[in-house]
Amino acid sequence: MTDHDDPHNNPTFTSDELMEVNAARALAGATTCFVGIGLPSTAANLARATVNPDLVLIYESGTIGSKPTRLPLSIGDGELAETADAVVSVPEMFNYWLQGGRIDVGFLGAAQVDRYANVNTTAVDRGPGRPEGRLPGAGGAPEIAANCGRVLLVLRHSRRNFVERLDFVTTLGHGSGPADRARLGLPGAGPAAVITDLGVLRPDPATAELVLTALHPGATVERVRDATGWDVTVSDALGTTAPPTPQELAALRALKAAGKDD
Amino acid sequence: MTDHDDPHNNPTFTSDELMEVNAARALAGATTCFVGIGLPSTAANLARATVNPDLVLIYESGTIGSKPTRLPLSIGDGELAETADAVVSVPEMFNYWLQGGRIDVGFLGAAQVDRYANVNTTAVDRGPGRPEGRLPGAGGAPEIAANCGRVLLVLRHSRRNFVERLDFVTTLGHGSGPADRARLGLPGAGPAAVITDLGVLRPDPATAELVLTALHPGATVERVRDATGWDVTVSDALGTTAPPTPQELAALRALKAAGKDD
Amino acid sequence: MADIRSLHDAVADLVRDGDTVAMEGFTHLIPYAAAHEVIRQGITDLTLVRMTPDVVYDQLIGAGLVRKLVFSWGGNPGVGSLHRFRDAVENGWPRPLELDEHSHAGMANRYVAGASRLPFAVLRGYRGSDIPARTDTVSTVVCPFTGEELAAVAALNPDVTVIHAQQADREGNVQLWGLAGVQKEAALAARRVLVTVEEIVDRLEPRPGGVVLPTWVIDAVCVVPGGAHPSYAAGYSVRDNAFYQAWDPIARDRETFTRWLDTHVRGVPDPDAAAPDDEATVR
Amino acid sequence: MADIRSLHDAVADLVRDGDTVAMEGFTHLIPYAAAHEVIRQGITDLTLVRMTPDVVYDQLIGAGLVRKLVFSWGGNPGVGSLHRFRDAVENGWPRPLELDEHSHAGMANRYVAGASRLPFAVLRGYRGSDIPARTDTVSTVVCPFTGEELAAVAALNPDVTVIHAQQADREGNVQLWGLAGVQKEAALAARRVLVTVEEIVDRLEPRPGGVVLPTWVIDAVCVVPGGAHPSYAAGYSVRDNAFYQAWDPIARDRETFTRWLDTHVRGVPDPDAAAPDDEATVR
Repeated sequence: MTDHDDPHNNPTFTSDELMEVNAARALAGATTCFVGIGLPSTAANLARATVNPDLVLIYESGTIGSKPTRLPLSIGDGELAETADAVVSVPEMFNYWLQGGRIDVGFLGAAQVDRYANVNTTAVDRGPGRPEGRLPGAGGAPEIAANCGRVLLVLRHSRRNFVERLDFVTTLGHGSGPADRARLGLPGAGPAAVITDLGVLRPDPATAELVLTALHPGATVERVRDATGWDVTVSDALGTTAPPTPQELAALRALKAAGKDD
Repeated sequence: MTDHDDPHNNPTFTSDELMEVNAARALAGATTCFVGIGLPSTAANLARATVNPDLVLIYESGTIGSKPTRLPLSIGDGELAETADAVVSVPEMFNYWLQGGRIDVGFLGAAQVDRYANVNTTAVDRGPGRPEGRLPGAGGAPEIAANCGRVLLVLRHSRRNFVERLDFVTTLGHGSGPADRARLGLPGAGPAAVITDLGVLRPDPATAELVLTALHPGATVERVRDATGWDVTVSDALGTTAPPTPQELAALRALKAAGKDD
Repeated sequence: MADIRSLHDAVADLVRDGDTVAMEGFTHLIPYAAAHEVIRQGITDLTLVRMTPDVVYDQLIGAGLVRKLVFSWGGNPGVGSLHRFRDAVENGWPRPLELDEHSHAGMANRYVAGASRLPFAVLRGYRGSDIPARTDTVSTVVCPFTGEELAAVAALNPDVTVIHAQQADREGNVQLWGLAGVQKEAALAARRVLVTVEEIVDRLEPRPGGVVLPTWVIDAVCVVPGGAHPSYAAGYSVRDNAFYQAWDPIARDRETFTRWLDTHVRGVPDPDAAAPDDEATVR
Repeated sequence: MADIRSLHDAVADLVRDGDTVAMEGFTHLIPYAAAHEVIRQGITDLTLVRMTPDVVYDQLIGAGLVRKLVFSWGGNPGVGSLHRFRDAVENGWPRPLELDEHSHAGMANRYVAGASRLPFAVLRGYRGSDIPARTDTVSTVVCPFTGEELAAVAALNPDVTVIHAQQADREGNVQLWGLAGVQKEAALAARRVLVTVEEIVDRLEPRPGGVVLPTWVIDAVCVVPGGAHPSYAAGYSVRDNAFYQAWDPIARDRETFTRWLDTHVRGVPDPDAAAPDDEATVR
């Protein structure tokens, strides 16, 4: 917070901006981040412009330490390589750097997430007599979620996205409880937060089930319940996220404007 | 042969030069050669200067297409990299290029060789009560001999080197007969010739046992028998290798002189 | 040794009905021109392999040439779905599309195994995922030293790999640079290799990040300036993001797509006839 | 993040009695200066790992600091035997030397497995060789797809890897170029990484064949110009082949060797005292 106008009373930001700003904040203190395209890339680049200027961005196309000046449309935009500290082959990226345990945070989007932060990006059941709806597939997500020190998920809050039961488990979050990752031998700690346009959910250490721990300014528990496909638990210590600062909003909007140049 | 002075009558070459020149000739027609250091490197570089100017030299230090102007002392001399078409990591060299089946000829030296062209470069038995004598070890040889299209061996002929029984099998040649390589699933055809300072031995297609198929000018079957630790078979069609041409000798001596510059 | 030859002839010789074909390029250096030549020649019943089936595979799938897709992420990066891919999977139009689906780590290692001429590769992957239930090319092995169970993925050895690169020399040695993706592995894993290049140069100058493929691992080199468009070739072009965005409405509709294909691919005259000859493209 | 610090302090902090230590460099960029500092500090009971135990390991072995050697080719390249290595193996002088012996392909893949944090690697190797009978780090695995039996080699994860490179920047990012050997794998496989460099530069310029190790995978960077001698650093020095040839008679004799070590290594005053400071070595 600053001494500028309080954004609470001057809420000139969108719910997507709340999601993006809070996703960026979640990267404070990290050294390295494996960045998915789309919302995670927006958040990671915003983090570099705000809370974590030294954050090392790693894209699965093989770039280590990319410093793009605008939001890349794809993980293979030329600027990611041109501004990188190193460019490696895709097999090396997945074997030495990701599986090698070199990366602090894996930042992912999702099509469907369940209460244990398991993720589906493969296919959705569209009901009897209809063919399964096709999603893009796994990409790097299963091994990003397995091998990074911790995982952040960012996606919009809706009953379509936050489901009681995944139609397909593409990427394991916490499985069905707190012991599953250890049982499967997954090196990383798994999802630490799910950041949405309504608030932030974090796994309960005892159950690994996602708990609503913070609402964004203007959001309500009721809206979260309406947008969640299971009976979501609300933290006794439910907080409210700090509204975006003018600096955060300015940086976010500058990034997005630059991304539209081409 | 040329219309110059017949080297038969003007044998101003050494037995090592006979070995080196014939080793180089064995590379005629090859596209790519995985080159061991020492005699194989001399032969391969001489081949580039004589019978096979386009031969692609590959060194285990990671260089593809090296064109050294002098004989490298080690497989990692700077000129090997500076003159190469490509330099790759050592793991890539062994996995993608050698095991990947990309190399026609593997050219190796040896400390001990047996009648099936199996090779020992690990350790020698020095008799009861004495510790085993230590040799350098395998280096790249086991997989070079396994994966190259064919293998050439070059070493001096002596009872110490050509033994009835290896003290240790570092590198399989033909095992104990013609079926062994196939049984073991070795992709390459194995040793095609052993070139010494006395002549050339090649495996009998029926038995895989080395047979003396050619003598160098001046050498005799008796000297080969004396220098071989088993009762060596002599081909019915025993020939004599063509003496080095003046061009071959000039090229060989120029290479060696250049190698002594540093 | 690579022959430097026309794209038409190289594709006709090296890509055959029923082949397993990898056209690689991780966003960068995607061989669009070669794919369009495959469409023009109607080479069909293909098994296509690619980590990120991009718009290029959407076009081949929509053209009805593809029997099976081996992949790990099938979208239009930053834009949305590949509608022709989805239509084939969901509705079997214009023909059913069989899938062999992996994660990126698995696909990358399948190419590594292929390039290394090993039957499989090992990774710590797929744990807790439903993916292995849908493919017969993921299995497990047990470490003989630690007893740990790890994922095993079957090697990929395409019949032919097609890539685009920046430069070749007159002997057919190729160099590419920038994002190198899995192109080296895909090329070395294949039985036949076709490379389109921006230009022929007298000498390949070593470059930062340069990947060199010697002529003796390549079958054909074709000079196709701009052959990666709407993808790009670092140093020669930039990614045509506008095309990727424009592709979405084109591909959403079967008729619009077919009209686009007829106009912009099938209806294009033999590009070799119009292309500048080798000499003219030498820098 | 790497600290840029004195060689004395970095070695004292990062290399410990009983450690498994890899000092890599395939003929090129061998970290002699760091090895000499290990000798000066008398850090002992080491397990040394290296594909090609060169004269550098002959010196450490002869100094009596080495318990075990993990390697694939132990010679003085182009010259002959490593006499201190042989004396230790054959006669136990100055102490017995345990061996874990492999082929180059096996060792390279052991580092690859280590860098990939896998417990083992697979190769088509060792077939028909007696090597597996002498080591417990070669075994077999069966391909779950084809049934083929392949060699498995145990991962190498050194406690500390020491390498020499041409340049670091002020943040401790490192770049090396020329023959890159297995340095990247050896560094990424290790728990701790010490890099000596020819110089600190303001900015690492991308170079052909450049291998970059970011500062966050390195513990210490030490500025040691000429720190690879008698090996070399491409762009800075050439291999001192005369030294390698001169080493043969020095190492043949225990007393000559010991005198050499006392004079040229143990008797050298703290090199940091005499070394130019960071500022002076910046280009």
